[in-house]
Amino acid sequence: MKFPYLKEAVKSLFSKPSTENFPKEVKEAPEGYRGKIVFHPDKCVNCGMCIRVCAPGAITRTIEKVEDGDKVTFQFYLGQCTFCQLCQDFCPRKAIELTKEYLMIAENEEDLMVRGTFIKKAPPKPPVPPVQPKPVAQNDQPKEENK
Amino acid sequence: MELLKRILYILFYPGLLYCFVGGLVLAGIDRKLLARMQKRVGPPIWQPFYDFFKLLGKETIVPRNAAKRAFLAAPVIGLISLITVSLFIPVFKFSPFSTYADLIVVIYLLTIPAVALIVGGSASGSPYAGVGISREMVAIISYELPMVISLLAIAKKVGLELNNGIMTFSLSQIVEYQAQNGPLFTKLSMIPAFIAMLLVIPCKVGSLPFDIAEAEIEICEGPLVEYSGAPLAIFKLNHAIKMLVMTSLFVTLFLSGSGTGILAVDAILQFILSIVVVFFSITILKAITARLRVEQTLRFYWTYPTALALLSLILVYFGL
Amino acid sequence: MFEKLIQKGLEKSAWLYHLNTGSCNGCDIELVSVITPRYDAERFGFKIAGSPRHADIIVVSGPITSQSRDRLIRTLAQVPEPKVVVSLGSCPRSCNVFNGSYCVEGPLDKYAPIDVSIAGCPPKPEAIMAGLVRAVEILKEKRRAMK
Amino acid sequence: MTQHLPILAIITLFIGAFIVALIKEKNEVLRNTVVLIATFMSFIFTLMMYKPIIGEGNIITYWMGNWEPVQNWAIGIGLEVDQLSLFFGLFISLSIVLSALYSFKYIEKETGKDKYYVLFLMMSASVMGFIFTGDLFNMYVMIEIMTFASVALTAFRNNKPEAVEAGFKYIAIGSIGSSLILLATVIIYAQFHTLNLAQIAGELHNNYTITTLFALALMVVGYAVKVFAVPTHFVAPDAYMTAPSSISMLFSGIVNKAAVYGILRVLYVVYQSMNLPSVQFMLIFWGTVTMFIGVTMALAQHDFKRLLAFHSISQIGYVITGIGLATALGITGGLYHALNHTLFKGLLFLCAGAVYYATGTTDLDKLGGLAKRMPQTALIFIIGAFSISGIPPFNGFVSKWIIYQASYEAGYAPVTIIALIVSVMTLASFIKVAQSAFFGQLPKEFKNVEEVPLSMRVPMWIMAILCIVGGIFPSSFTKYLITPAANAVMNSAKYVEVMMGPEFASKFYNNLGNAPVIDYKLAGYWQPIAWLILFGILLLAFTLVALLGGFNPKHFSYSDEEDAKYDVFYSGESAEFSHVGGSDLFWGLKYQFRHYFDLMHKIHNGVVNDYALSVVLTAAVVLLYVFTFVR
Repeated sequence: MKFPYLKEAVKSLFSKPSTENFPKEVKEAPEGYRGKIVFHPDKCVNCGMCIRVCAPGAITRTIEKVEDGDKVTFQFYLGQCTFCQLCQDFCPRKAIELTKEYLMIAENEEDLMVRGTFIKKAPPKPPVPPVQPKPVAQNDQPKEENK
Repeated sequence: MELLKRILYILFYPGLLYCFVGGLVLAGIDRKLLARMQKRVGPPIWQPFYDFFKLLGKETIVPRNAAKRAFLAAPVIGLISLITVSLFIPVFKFSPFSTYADLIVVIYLLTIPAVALIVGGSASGSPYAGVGISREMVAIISYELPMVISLLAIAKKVGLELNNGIMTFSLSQIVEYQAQNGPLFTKLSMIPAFIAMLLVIPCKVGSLPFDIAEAEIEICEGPLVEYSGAPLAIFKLNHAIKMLVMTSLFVTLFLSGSGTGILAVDAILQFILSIVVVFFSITILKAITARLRVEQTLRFYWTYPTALALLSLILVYFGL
Repeated sequence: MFEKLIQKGLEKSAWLYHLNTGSCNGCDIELVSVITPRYDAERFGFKIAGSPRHADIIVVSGPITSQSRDRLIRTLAQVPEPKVVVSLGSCPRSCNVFNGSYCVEGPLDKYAPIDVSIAGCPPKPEAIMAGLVRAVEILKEKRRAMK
Repeated sequence: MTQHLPILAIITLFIGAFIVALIKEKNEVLRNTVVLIATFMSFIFTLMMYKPIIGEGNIITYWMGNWEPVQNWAIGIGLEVDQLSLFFGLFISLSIVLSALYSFKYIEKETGKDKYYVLFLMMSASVMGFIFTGDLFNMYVMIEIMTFASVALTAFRNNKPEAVEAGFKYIAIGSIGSSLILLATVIIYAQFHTLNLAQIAGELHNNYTITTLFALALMVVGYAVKVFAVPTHFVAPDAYMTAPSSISMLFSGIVNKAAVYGILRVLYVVYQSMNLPSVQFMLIFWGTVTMFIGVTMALAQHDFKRLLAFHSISQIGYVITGIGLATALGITGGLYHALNHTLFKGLLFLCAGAVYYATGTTDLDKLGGLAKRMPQTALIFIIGAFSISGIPPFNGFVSKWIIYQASYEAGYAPVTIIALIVSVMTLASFIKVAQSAFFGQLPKEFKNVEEVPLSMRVPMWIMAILCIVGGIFPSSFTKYLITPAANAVMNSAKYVEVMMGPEFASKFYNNLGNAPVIDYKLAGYWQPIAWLILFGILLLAFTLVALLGGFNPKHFSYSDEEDAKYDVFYSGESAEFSHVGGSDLFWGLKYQFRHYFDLMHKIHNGVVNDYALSVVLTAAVVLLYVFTFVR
């Protein structure tokens, strides 16, 4: 009369349970865990690669004209993100980083938004006004006739 | 004075309070032991109290095509009859109302909670409950046979000595017999009945390997599917008290003796023995087996435990 | 008389009902892993209940597909008060990558107010447990409001 | 005056039948009153006999046309009512009155109502006659009238083909049974040249010859056909199912009780063969087989009345086992169960009639959710179902419990085990009826089903209350009704003594008049009143705690309009009609015993010649048994 698992059951009755006591010590996520997104606005160059490459379209960008360029705010909506880390890989400036932070609990949508704004300076005005090109000289005409 | 003692018995020791507290504590211990056997921490021992009071706070929804009165009366009837049964079970020579009922009556009173669950489930009008009832009834038929045979064996065994040959169904005589010559399970002819009865308890209580009537996954808690709030709290309480009553009946039948005579010590001893019996009969099975199908339960109960019980009946007739 | 005990009960024993509205089962197996020995939500009193009538917290996972839409509404209506709706993962929050598909009927808050949303795709079991603990507080507030 | 009570009790019913035949269709109210007066008068006369017979303990004898026996030779027909026949007479006349009251409204929709009442009164008169008579041939005549009246009543609804078919089957098998009884009567008459039971009992006192044993065997099989014991039970389900419910209540209430009385009277008083172990074993074996096959067949049925019919067979198995034990406790249990069976089986048949009256069908697969529309019938059904399956506070429990104790004390452990399992299966089949007919979901066509009129509910309530009272005061029932009857059965010398004059019996019996004292501790352990007081106190305590805890039922949220919250949980689907009932219950049991059920299905094939063959085979087997074993 073979009783499966009876030995293990009784043995584990007297051994320490293998439960982590979660609330007291929060275990670190393993290496390379794709958790909460952190956005470094200063590195971003507003190239839009992340928007193009984000499958669920969780990243939105709003640009508004400011006197010395345009104020760009990137908004990562964690509620829509699938944490695939593509944005981090494709960002040329490594501005997006998925941390190991996994406790993302929110009661309203606002807490799930990760925003970063920066001002992208417009290109500086050239010190010298650009040279006007001379009026077309005579020797140009004949070149066109014998083409 | 006698009446006051009787009221005290009814309301406190073997009656309302003891059943409520004892039943829920026993259920808590059972859940804790099960968790420990699965290497997890498991809920605190008084978790069933939390469940009970949370359910009391919930809203009670009565479905539209339920027969309202039967739907709401069923849990209360089950609870009250369970508590009356626990009044009749003697505790080591102390039995407040033992002259009013004996073995057959106790066994039949124990069918009332099962029938209350069935009537409650069928009154809720849900198809899941319908399937749950049919399974519950087949479970009752399956465990009734071995239980009845082992009880007849005990009755004959005790009757041969005390009742000049004719069998006796009186529980106090069974306890007295064990007081004279040791608990029944030490007798050779009683060991098969002991094992058969041990196997009957999980199905009677409806614990895991045989909880086909209240299978959470397949038929969403069977007869209890439409219950919420206070009636559901009472049904969960019934489940716990049934565990307490069945194990203390088992202790009285097989493990009792003269006891220490002081009521409090006897009560605690009986409770501890019930915990041991719960561990061996319900928790171990819950930890290592999966749920059986309905006709497998019937086949199981009508072969192994019935054969064991018949063996002990024959041994008793041979006067062992 | 039992009010204090009921509050304690609600805190210490909330029963979950898992409602899968078309999820990719990533969140479902994470939810089930919450009750395994390693994470063991049962020590906080969480138990998966078989029928919505027994549930306090309804855990919805998956974008609301058109098939599961009216079933979702009907099952949510059948849960007795006080009840809490928890969205598991990004899909119920914002239909994640399935946004805009012909058979997805939009995020969960079109049909029921989401009390707690647990981000992550799939969220880690610890995140789910933290979310559930948060949901239990909301449950108690709802009970006080109901009184 | 007490001298003429027995004949008055019988004649009022016959005169009632005659008057109703005269009234015909002309005046309905007059006919109903005549029927009511006739049945009520017969009940009153039986009640009036209670004081002299059970009160003072003597036996009323009445010689037709006062042809007293001359030189110890009984010429005329004698009526003799002792405690046993009065015990049967009491609950039989009561159920006749209740059935008459019930059928006024129940038969209203049928045609040919006056024929119904004539046959009704003829059948009840013949049963009363059979109970009170002390003459062998008169018993045969009464059995004959009863059989023909019940055959005609079975086929009362002649617009339904299965009713006519059942009537034909019943007359075929019934007449075989009656002819067996007639043959036995003729043989006994040829042997002893008298038809008076007492005189035959005197001469038969332990001098059995082969011919008297032959007569005994035929008589027993004849009455077994009337009582529908197992091998001869095939006709009963068809007859009960198609007869109007008020009549099938009488079938299971009084017709098979009369046959049980017949067996008791013949085996016990006339042949005094009860204390022969071989006869006891035959009856116990027959009763146990009847019990088991009756209930297993009932589990497989999915028509309400057919299921009840099979249950009557299985409960009669209990009664026969109880009587077969021939110990004091056994006979008490058997008689008490006969009384209880008439009460709760009559109640259940009336419930089936109410369901038929309200919905027009008794097919469990079509019914559902009637408790919401017919709450009182549902409650009455629950009381009936609980008392038949032996749940403690009701009367079924007490009598079954006595039979268990008696059979176990008498050393028949397997019989006790089978009896307990049969009782659980009875509970199972009534849970099946409750779920498929009364609870569950209400089909659309029964949306506006109404509760049955009051005149049908009154008899149902009376029987329900009797069921409860029978369960709560078992000791008073036994003291005033059943123990005297059991004494009368155990001590047949007094029966002979009173009938045939003072010194006739002393020639044959050495111990006259002292019945073995019945030492049974019936309710030694089980006082239902104490249990109910406990139950009441606990209920009070529970409601007190609940109310203190701020719990009041008005908080229950319940509403009738279309709102998903109050629909039944279908795991999300819209709550369309899906009622679990009828034949899709107890799959586990049916699957596990599928070979047994297939065999039973093959045996019950509805062919009359097979039924007749089974009756003849039983007669052969019983004859063989009686010749070899009974000495």
